[in-house]
Amino acid sequence: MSEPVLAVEDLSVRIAGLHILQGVSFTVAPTGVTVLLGRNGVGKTTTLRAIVGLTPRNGEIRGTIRMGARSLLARPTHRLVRDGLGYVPEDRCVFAGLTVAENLRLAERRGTTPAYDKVFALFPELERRGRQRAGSLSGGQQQMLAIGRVLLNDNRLLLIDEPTKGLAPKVVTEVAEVLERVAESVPVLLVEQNLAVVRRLARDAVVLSAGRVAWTGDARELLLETALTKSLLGVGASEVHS
Amino acid sequence: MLATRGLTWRIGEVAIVDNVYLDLAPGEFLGVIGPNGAGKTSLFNLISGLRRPTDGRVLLDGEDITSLPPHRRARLGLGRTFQASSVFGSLTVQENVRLAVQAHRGGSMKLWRRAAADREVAAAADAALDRVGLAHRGTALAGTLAHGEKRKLEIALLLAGEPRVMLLDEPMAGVSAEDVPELVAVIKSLTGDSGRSVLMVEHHMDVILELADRIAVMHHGALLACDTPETVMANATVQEAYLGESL
Amino acid sequence: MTEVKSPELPAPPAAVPDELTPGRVRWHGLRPYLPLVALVVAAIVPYSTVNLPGIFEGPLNSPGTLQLLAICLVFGGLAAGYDLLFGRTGMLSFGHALYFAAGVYGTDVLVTKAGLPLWQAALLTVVGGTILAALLGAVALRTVGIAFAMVTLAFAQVGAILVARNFGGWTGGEEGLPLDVSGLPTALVGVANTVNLYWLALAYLALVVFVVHRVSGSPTGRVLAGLRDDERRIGVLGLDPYRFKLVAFTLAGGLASAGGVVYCLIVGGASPHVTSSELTLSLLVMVVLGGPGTRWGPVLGGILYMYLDHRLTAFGTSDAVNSLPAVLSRPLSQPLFVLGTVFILAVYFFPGGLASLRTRLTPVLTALRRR
Amino acid sequence: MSAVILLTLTGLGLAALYFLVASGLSLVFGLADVLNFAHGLFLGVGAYATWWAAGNLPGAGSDGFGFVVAVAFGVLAGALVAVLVELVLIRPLYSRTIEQVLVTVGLSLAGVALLQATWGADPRPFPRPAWTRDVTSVLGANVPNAGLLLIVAAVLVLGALLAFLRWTRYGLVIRAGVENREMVTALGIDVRKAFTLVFAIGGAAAALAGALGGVYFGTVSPGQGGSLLIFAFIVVVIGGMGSVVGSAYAAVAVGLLQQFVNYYGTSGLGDLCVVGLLAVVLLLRPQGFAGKVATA
Amino acid sequence: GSPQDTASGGGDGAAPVKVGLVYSQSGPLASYGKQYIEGFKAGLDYATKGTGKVGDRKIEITEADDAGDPAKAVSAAKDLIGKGTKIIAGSTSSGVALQVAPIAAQNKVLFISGPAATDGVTGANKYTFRSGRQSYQDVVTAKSFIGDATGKKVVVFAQDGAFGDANEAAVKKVIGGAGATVSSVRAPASATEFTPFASQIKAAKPDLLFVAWAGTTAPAMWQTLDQQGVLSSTTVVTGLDIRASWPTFGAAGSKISFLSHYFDGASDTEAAKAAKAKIPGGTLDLFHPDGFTAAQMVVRAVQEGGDDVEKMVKALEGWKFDGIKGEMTIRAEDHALLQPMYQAKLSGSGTAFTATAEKTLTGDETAPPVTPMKG
Ligand SMILES: Nc1ncnc2c1ncn2[C@@H]1O[C@H](COP(=O)(O)OP(=O)(O)OP(=O)(O)O)[C@@H](O)[C@H]1O
Ligand SMILES: Nc1ncnc2c1ncn2[C@@H]1O[C@H](COP(=O)(O)OP(=O)(O)OP(=O)(O)O)[C@@H](O)[C@H]1O
Ligand SMILES: [Mg+2]
Ligand SMILES: [Mg+2]
Repeated sequence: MSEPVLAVEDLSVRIAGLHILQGVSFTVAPTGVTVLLGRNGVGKTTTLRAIVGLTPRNGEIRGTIRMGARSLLARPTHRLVRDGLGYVPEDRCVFAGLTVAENLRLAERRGTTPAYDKVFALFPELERRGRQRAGSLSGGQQQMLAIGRVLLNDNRLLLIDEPTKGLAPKVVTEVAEVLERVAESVPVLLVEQNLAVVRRLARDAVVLSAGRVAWTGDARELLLETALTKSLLGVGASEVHS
Repeated sequence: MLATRGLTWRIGEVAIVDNVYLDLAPGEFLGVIGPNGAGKTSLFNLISGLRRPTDGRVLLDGEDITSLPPHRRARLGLGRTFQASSVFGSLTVQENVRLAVQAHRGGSMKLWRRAAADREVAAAADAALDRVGLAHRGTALAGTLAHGEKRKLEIALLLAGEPRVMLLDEPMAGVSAEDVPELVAVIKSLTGDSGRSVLMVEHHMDVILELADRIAVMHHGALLACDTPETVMANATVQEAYLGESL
Repeated sequence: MTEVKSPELPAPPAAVPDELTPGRVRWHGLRPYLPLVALVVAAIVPYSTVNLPGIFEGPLNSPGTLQLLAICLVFGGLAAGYDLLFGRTGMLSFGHALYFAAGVYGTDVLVTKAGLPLWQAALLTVVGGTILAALLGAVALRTVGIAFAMVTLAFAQVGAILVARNFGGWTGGEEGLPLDVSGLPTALVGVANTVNLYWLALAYLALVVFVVHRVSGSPTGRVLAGLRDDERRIGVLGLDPYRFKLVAFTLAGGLASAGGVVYCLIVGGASPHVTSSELTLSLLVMVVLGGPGTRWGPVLGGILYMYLDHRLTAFGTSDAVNSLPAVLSRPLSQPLFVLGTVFILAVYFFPGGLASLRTRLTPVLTALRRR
Repeated sequence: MSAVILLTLTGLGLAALYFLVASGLSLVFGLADVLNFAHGLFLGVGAYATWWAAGNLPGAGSDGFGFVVAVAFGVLAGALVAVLVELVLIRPLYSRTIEQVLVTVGLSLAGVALLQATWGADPRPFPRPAWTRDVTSVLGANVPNAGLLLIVAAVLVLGALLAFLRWTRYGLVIRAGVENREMVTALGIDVRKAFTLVFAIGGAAAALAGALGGVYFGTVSPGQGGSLLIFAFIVVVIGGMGSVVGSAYAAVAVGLLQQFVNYYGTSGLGDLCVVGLLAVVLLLRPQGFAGKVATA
Repeated sequence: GSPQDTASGGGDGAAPVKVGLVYSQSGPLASYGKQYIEGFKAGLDYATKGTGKVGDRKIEITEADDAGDPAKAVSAAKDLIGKGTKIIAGSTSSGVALQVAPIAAQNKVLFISGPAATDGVTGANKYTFRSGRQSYQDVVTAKSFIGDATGKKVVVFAQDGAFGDANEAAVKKVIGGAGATVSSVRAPASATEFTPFASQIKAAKPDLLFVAWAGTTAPAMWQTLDQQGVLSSTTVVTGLDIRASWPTFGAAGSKISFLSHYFDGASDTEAAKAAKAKIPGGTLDLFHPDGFTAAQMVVRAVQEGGDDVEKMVKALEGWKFDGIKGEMTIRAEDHALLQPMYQAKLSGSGTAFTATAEKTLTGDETAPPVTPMKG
């Protein structure tokens, strides 16, 4: 197996006195999708945010996060992103006061050609609604914008937090397809609750439980073993395959 | 119980909600589906009074409530949740629900009573929290809750108001798979024989299918169909425009 | 819901009102009585001849010291009342000075120009100030956020212009209007009776703190706290945001005009300083200095601010300052320079205001104790 | 007739002054979301720096090219102070809007006191080219040249600001940054630089207003900035928070209203009318002239 | 201790006499305050012949800053009175003077108001005196510029507020009373653009324009009056402010007829020479005489009255003395300070301006009418 693109080691995060992550370690393979699973509130989002350097001011981080040979901690977010770390946040965070086109323009990185064709091919809606204010987009449209924004540029690793949340089934399928295609060229660390999507995309899985890693390994293995799924994710295999 | 008559909301030339006629019988559970941007949330906004329609009326128990402000509608028994959780971030979870209970028990100005001393309010609030499984988070500040927990709190706030008509905007969005059945059970228990009616937007089809008596399909602001789940699911347009090929 | 941030000011750095956090650990049974103890101590201060050189000009019971303390106490109360708007309901009013000024000028004009006895003048003024707040609030509250701040500012500015215009010689324009004391109870007149003014100010402070405390702990207070976070949500829960905000606005306005009555007696007149928007700004400064949304923060902030405001003039001319090189002594002799600087430092180093000192110091103290 | 022309042109001059003061305020408020009470200080810095330069800086003077140099120095000083303020005081407080406002309040108190401590409270005669004291006859009305100068400067500043917002990415970055700083960094943009730049421009605009205000008033005093500031606030708000074009319209409305009411009405009515205009505009259209309707 | 304690003034002969000076050390009127205190120190030196003592009692001065805020002034006054001070002087601004005066009466201490020009201080109460001039005296001086007033048209241009009101009323009484028709143009003190007012004035075509304007907007106001041709079309009279403000008149300065309370060189009295020698810089200015006179009055009060305030009042009432400006009289009925006033011209350019006295009016010529004592 080749070198992992991202290695998280013994990551602990404390926010306002709460131990949210307690010694989390995992790696992200250089190809395919690694999925981060777990119940609400176990610390999935916190993990992603720690990786891109967005832990809140009153938070405390310990451990190491490495991309290749480079440590990511203590480097400002905008540098990490410019070096090819794409992040799609959980609440989409589109700029409500800006138009769709402005949102996209903002995401262009200096010195590269933005891949508008690719994005508009994936989400034609975005092209059509270029002049609409992003705040008035529907939830699903906002999600498309948030993903589209990141895909404008070449990335070395994508961090995507619950991309299918609130999307119509058809769009979920579309997004899953997009991610699948994206993952062919860029590794993705994905947080996802929709197990159908997980099943379709994931190669590796990391399961968090109460701020610790409960399981890591091959995603298919996790989803196939009923007992394992039941104990880690609290769902029966039937639901996984529904 | 709840009905809309030609409800329309335009921004400029575009009709976001287009001439919607909807009837919700007492005790009925109506699921609303439709592609992103179909106008589901906008419809909810019109019904709950956050937006004024450009045309059409909203009726509750046959009364025209189109021109009432949101709080008057709520007092008539119309409750809703928000697609993007909107809870009182600087209050504790408990206080959030107590506030909702208190709002329901009568919104008269009580400047001199001790709020904390009202045991009935506290008890009702705790009951609501218990029902959504958030009792253990009672003293946490609502603003620091994880996403899924906020969704549950939203529902607890709704429950506390004991509404007769409930508008649920994607209650399951972001809720972890494990908790979905639990939350479904909670929502199911809200209806049943209580005579409460529910209007729910949801993209999880299995949840809709499990709960809904009828399903309304919205597309481009208009009501495409409103029928039994079986009929709707068999509808070719719905298949094509909304469901797509399943994963 | 597709939601857009409206151009509103975000709610102030919120603190959970003490009153709404039941079951907080009480360190011992005494705690609920501490305010009472503080009140009693404050009430017997005038019997002490303790000299605090550097802090006050004279012994505690000297008229100069009592006068200063009285002014500080009034502003402590005023800040606490303003916090009902700002810290507890999240309404940023830039026109609170208007209601205070209405109290000051109302009393003064009614006593001096109309010749009413004090109690009648005071009563009329407070009622009038409250009604004024209710009327203007009813209009201003149709807006939110910055727009609300600006409308209230505009109303206050009209008040300031009217006072400056000196219509019919009623307000004395920029010269102000000295209070005619001939009809006043003798206990309130003369330097020897400063202590009575001090007690009056103390009573006012206690009243405001009590009212604000009760109101924030009441069901209505809970709604106000909710309004601070999400007004739309309050509406959907079935409560009329407008009504609740208007009540808070009116109540705060009434408390401010009562403060104006007391202040007028203490200072013995009215001057246009009290109508200025700077006064509202300093109220804001006081509340933030102390800690918005907390019970004691605004009170402490108000007291400290006024203390500095008055004492810094003496500090500026003290020998210690004068002996410094000109680069330092010149700015330091400007009270506003020192005050502004202290304030900036406070915003930095005590983000939660004075009230957060306790929580910030607790770990230090426990660490020390363990040694 | 000549009275109307005179009042209109002098009213426009006044409007230009209001706009110059308001433009920087509006920019900083609209983009960086900081209601900058220290704007009056920047104004004062610009005015005093120009005053100082005209007397002390080699090459600068009170006339001709020397005066341009002096004003340039003043503008530079204003920008520099603004940058310092942003770096040292505002930056550490990002996302804490209220605290930022409070720091600028503290700064306005301390800064004006500092100016006063250094140069005294009394107005000082302002160095200015002789022609700015004269009048130009327009259709029989004696229009002060200083007012005409202000009008020209205001138009130039308006054009420059619009160009900045339209043709550079900074406008976008900052508008987005105000909504969600974190997300802007997560797109790989160093949002801090953009904010510093906005402050620099705001400070420069204020300093220019200070210098030209000095020409207009003929004097410079520490409190001058503060007294103009309240009208600038009104202009910014009437114009719609942060819309530079809106501020321009509002400045014209306020300037003309004040001028005509003061002439045809009784004293002080002009100010009351302006305040009344503010209240009416806000009640009817809370987002101001040019503000967009927020969907809430 | 008891809460009603106030220190009683030291009774025995050799104890120092406490004098409290409450004036503006900071704030907008700081430079007036500075002149006042310089004048006071020079005056004290002059009146005590350099000893700083009256008899064998030292005069002990306590200074307090009011920053122009009456509330601070009242606090300072109460503090001083509480510590046994029997004489308070100062009050740079009218607001302060008006609010400290009642405090003095309530507590029966002597109050000598300073540069505050409001007429309201005169006759305020038995314990209140003034060491400066009052608005009315300004106006009477202004009247001297038009000679026979009958049938003349006079316009008052004043700012809104009490200062403007007082000036307008005084002009109506003094010049209007002498047969002129008086009208007024008023403007808000905060105005920044004066064209509308200048146009109004011009349209009125007055024979005499009396301008009562104080504050930092004055230069802009003068410039506008000049630009709109008001200054060249009529006689314009106004009060001459402190030296530092002279250059701000610019070209307008030489077109204005000034009435003056005082400027360097207006008088050549013994006291003026002594004061010139004593104050830093050696150039007298507008408010040096107010401080100087106050010190003279303090010394007189202590000499004659000792610690007895009633006696001090008696000693000052009707007192005639030679001050910087010449012969001064404290009128017994209402404590008005009758004093010479000056007509002046300003000449020069750039930053170098000189004022020259055209005419001196005696204290009697400028005497305000007697106001009944209020308390
Ligand atoms: N700023 C904060 N202050 C205090 N607690 C926080 C903060 N941010 C997160 N937490 C807490 O940390 C825990 C983990 O949060 P996180 O958002 O990482 O969960 P998650 O796994 O992403 O959950 P979900 O599936 O609901 O999105 C939660 O209990 C949350 O309340
Ligand atoms: N204020 C507005 N201005 C312009 N367009 C708007 C506005 N509000 C909503 N829209 C548009 O109206 C359409 C309906 O939006 P709505 O939020 O109701 O969709 P939805 O059905 O709830 O979608 P989702 O399932 O994604 O939440 C969308 O295309 C949206 O962009
Ligand atoms: Mg999450
Ligand atoms: Mg929706």
